[in-house]
Amino acid sequence: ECGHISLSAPIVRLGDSVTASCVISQNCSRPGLDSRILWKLGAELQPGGRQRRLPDGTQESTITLPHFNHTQAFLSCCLNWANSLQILDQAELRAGYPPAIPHNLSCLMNLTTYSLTCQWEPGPETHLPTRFTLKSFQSCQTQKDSIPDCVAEDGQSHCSILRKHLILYQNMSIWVQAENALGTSVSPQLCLIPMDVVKLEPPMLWTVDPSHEAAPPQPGCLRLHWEPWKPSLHVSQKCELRHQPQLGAANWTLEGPLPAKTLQYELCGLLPATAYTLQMRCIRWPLPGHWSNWSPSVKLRTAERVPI
Amino acid sequence: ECGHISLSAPIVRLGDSVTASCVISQNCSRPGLDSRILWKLGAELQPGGRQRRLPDGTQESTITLPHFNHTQAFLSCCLNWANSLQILDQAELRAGYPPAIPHNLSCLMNLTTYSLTCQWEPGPETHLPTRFTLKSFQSCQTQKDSIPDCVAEDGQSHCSILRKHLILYQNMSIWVQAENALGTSVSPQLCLIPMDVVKLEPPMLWTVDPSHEAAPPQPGCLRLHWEPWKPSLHVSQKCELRHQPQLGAANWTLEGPLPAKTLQYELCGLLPATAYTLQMRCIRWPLPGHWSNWSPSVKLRTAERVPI
Amino acid sequence: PLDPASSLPQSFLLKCLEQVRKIQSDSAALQEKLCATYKLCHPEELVLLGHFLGIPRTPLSGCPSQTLQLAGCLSQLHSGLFLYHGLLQALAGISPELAPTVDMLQLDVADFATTIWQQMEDLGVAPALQPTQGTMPTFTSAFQRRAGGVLVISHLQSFLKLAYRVLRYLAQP
Repeated sequence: ECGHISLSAPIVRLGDSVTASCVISQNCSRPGLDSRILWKLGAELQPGGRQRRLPDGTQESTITLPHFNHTQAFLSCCLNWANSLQILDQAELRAGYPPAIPHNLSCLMNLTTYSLTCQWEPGPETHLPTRFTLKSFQSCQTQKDSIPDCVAEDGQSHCSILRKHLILYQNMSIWVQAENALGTSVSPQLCLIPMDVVKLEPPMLWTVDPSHEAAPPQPGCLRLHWEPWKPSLHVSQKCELRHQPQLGAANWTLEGPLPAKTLQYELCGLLPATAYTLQMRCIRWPLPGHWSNWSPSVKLRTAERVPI
Repeated sequence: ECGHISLSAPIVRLGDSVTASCVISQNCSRPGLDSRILWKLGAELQPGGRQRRLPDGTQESTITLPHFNHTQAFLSCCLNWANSLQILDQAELRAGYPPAIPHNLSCLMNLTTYSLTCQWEPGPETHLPTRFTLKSFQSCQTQKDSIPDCVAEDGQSHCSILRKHLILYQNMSIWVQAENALGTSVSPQLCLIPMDVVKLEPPMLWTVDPSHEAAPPQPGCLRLHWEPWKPSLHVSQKCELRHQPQLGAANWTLEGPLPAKTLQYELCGLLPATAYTLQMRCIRWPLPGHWSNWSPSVKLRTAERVPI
Repeated sequence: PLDPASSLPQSFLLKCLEQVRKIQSDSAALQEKLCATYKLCHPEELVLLGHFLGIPRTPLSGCPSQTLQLAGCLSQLHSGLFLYHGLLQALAGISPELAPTVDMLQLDVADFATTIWQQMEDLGVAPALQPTQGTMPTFTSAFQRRAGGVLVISHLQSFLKLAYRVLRYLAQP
């Protein structure tokens, strides 16, 4: 090997100093080859290399970059050969920060995939490849029965623990570990029961088909029916309805709590002959859970008021 | 094991006969258990079982279904126990046809995925799980250097050979093998050079922005320019343009051959003040290849004729 | 003996009811698939085979409301679930199409057993050692695994039906 760079550390904290040395062995000599070792950082020549000749004839140059503030750069060890700068070896330098403590760790139990999806705030950019691992134990008290690590995909701040690793009705402790070349940090532990952080999908909201009706709905009333999201039929839940007349910037009006399922519900007290937007959401109840998103809107028009 | 069915063959040709025997071992006896062995095909009792008592006390019944014309059915061996028909064993019977010879084998070289995609007509339904395998050699003359089998997904009649298995400018022999429980069939061999069956993606067709123009186009003329599909820039090709006035059922008019790339092309001889639909396609040329599909339509209007 | 009404937290009973409903829905899904795919729709046609294969049933005798002894009832509920978990495991390899449903069912049954065991521990009525699984039936053919599946699910559904009734009784305000 003709030229060889060794670094104090390939990855340093942004702004720290880096020391490198380059050794050019004797068998590198060539006619017209200047033995003065030159350094390049990226495309720029770097002054300040201290060169010395070792007993065995090898040339060694050492350089210190006092404040390395690039997140990534290539350091090259060069020689001049017949007036042409020749690169003999190159080392990649990286700089960044150790990972901050991940915060705002929160989890949701998803009944479609039956997995527990946790997300967190990764904290400021570290400029370095940083691995986020969701770690968990199958109980908050004893740290036994660990669950396999859940490694987030690059650049992602969420990970999903599969059903087979979960005991849905027992508490478990969960935290996030962030790790890169400059250090490791660990989030505070979360203690939760998977089913108690279940977030349901919205219910299905329909209008009752007027043609099937014996009597049409009263003016200012609407007939609706809804059904919970199918995979959550076994979960007892309560729901909320919100409605808004399509009149400029009208506010939403909330109706609830409502049962999870009705064959028919008459919503009254509305403006007659007015188009309304309606949405519904449900939540596991009385056991704990998270509100579902609002269902897609249903648009309905109330009947005209019959002239007296 | 109390009851055990053995079949002459679990898979037969549709309409062929099937013979089954069921053996009920002695340790199956129970109070109230009638030793007469009964057969059910699906939910229907099947008469015609011939039963005999073997020296070791075992009961054996044999039944022949002369013309089995279900593609799939379950044959059950039963005993009556206190007036309730009890299933002791069940065997799955399947019937269908050996695979016909796959035909119309054709291949296209795809420069997006850089794979050779071949498709074929599988022939009539066999009613049986049938595996289609694309087999190939890296030369048409000698059957050496075989390429790994390309097994089509279930129910699919195409398969793609990856770039790393291809020598793009040498001929290769390709055929399809179809195989199921009742037989194997092989398509005629195709001898082709991958690049000679390349099918390009259509070129990008634009109008020349009138505002950039020194002089507006002549009445009855349109200014266009186009560029070949990027991944095919290294392929010399010729192109064709077709245009059609948006007037009822007007026909397409073809212009070509045209070069693969122009900065500006004036298309004249059109009706003035008329909206036109234009499309383009290209083909590897003069070396062999397949025409690309027509590009998405570009809609343009020719200038008014200036009143004299 | 423990007074049934007061000693069981309402949240425990509500969780159990939810878990029973989930297992019932998983079981119904498996029954439908066994019937649709293999035409094995009637457990009563497989009773004799069940005897020969040695598929056990589990009583819930300690649970009916008249004779309810809570510790005994919880213990029977737990050992029944523990047995069904073992039986479902014995069905491993039943078929690629049914495997996901059997796996889900097994996990839900195991979770329900854990909920019961945890409550027994909280009440101080849990035995020192977790129960160990007895010998399970061995299924020597694909048909026996499917027929075994039909029988195990049918027994499980009856077991759950009684369990649900008891839990509803205990959960009455």
